[in-house]
Amino acid sequence: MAAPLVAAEGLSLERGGRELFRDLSIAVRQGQLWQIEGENGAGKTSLLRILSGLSRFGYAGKVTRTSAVLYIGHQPAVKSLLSPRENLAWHVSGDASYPRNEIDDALARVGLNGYEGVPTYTLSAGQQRRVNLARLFISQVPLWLLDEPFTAIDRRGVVNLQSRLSSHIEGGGAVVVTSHQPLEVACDICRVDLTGSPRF
Amino acid sequence: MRFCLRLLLRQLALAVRRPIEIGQPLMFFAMVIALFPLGLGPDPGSLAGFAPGVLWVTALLANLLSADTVFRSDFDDGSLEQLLLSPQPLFLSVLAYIGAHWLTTGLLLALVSPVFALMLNLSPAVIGSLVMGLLLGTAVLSLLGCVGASLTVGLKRGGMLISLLILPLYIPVLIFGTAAVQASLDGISAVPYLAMLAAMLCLAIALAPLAVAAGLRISVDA
Amino acid sequence: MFFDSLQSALYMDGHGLYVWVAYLVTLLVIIVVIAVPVRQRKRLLLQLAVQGRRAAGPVLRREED
Amino acid sequence: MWSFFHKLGSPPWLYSIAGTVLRYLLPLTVLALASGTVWGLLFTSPDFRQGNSYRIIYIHVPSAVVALAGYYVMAIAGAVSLIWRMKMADVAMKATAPIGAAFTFIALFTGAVWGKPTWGAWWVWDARITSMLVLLFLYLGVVALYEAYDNKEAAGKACAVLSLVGMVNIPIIYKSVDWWYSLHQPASIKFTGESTIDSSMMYPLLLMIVAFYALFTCCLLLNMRTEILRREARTQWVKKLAEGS
Repeated sequence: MAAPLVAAEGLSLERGGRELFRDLSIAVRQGQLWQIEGENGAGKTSLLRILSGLSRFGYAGKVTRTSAVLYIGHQPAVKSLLSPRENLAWHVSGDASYPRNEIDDALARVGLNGYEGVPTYTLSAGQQRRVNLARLFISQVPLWLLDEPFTAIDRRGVVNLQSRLSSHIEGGGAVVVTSHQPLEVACDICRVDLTGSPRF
Repeated sequence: MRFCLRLLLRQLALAVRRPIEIGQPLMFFAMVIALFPLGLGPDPGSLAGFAPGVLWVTALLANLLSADTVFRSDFDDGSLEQLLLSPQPLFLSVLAYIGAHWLTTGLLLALVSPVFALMLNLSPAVIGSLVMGLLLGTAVLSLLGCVGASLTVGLKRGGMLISLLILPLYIPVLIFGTAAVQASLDGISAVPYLAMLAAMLCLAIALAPLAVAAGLRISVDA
Repeated sequence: MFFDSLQSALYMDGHGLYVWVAYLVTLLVIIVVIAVPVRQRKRLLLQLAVQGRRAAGPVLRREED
Repeated sequence: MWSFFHKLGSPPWLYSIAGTVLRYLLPLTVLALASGTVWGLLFTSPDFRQGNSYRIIYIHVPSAVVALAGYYVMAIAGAVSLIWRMKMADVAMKATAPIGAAFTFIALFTGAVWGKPTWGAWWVWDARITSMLVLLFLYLGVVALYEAYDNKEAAGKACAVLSLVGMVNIPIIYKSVDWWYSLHQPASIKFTGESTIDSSMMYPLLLMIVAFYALFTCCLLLNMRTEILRREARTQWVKKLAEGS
């Protein structure tokens, strides 16, 4: 049994006097899809940021990560002055340098064909988000942490993305998703429910 | 190290895409320099006496104003978070930001300053030590300025606060910068003062990126 | 004592004003620096006590009837 | 020793220890301050050059010394809270900032008032006074940064980083200001320090320095107790304490 890509023991977080979760333990292994549910403000994003390593204090418990992380949050993380091609090339430049056609192909998979060269500020907010999501179609980072990836994505895009998630998991990757929508994905889903009533 | 260079090139590409932003510190520098003769009187003799101090204080303020924007645009659109998640050591990547900020403000200020030195009737023989001092000094100012910027980038109204945080740290640079120009005015060699500025630069290059990296981690997580 | 009378101690041949003003302001600042935390602590404890009593209030009253 | 360091981290223990230390230290401090002041103010003979105005030295020098030491205390507490994530070190750092600023203000004010009779000007750009002014700005920077953050835990970390950067820069600032002063002011009387002070003036000064250090510790402990209560307001031991009082 390989070591988990990210493991957290005894996580408890309190915000503004409310206890969001207490003694939460997660071990995300290869080939697993975790879905974190809970109403708004239940701490889904905070949990994701703790797992990703962006949040390093303000919570109790220990987090160990054995792999690089691909984190997609609420912000599009694209530079509006650069073109989608340059943005995507920059995002994946960390692990390897990809030829131009692979990048354009990834952009096409999220429905941005024809927009590769234009500056990103000419695109709509939804399109800018899809530039960020295009990373999923090209990056080889095993661990994905996605914060409500399906918001502002049309029907076809959602189906496209879900098939990509299942192919990534079959390929030995791991995904942690926070989302309200039910996921139609090939593999089984481990659920974490944060909707417990906030205890004082 | 290659990632750091690529990040530097990306920052410069971003800066070049909107040249007016590069121009702002220079225009501020020119404008404030033009204010002093109006305030202190046009008499060339007195202006020459104030010239080193005026040039350095204005370069300091121009640097301070532009320090706030170093991380703010990346913080607002979320690409700063992605940088924190990259496996590359953060304090090296931060050097790229600081280098890009220095190239777009400090270096240009140093190259443009002879024109304003002549406007303030500073004797041309001295301009060499002024430019050398500004080159070294503005690098230290960028490093310290980015420390302040990293701590206030998360705050909505961080602009004013950054001046209170880092102006006290700018004082040694100001003192030795003006002393270098003053020394060459009095005919003695300015090299020892430039050496002091270089020493401060080495210390700042070694320590400031650590503080900037820590500051960014705190601001992104706040 | 160096000064023969209170009057000369106050005057200190010309410098009295500065010396005494400096000492008074120092005393004032010291008093403020000590008083502020003490007062805050008392107010905080009082506030907590009131909260404590209000939370436990109803239970006590029922037992008394 | 290690268990002591660990126990230092538990709020109720630190709160009670601070209480007992204060119960003995506060009266001692008041006694030392009073006797030092009376001794320096009324019993020592005036300086042959400056006359009686030199008596301000008994509060100017101690407050300057303690103000500088206070910044180092704040920076070290910040470092401990950053490295070992000790909440109590963060409390100590937050408690030190306003006190340090107050002592720096005392040093500045007494220095300015002292400058009037000796040099005829309310504000003298002397090396000591200028460095004190910079130190005050450093303190105000830390206090302002702490207030600017909404998330108080992040504020503590940010102030720790800022005070560490400040701590590294203070020697540089002091030396460059001293050097700058000697450049522009060739040979005028040195404000404090080098001018040899004969023993009759030295003893009250030493007593006042010790008294000011003790005063700083008292103020720090007082501030820390309040800060501990504010942070632990929802815990049981604080509720019990509130009922007790």
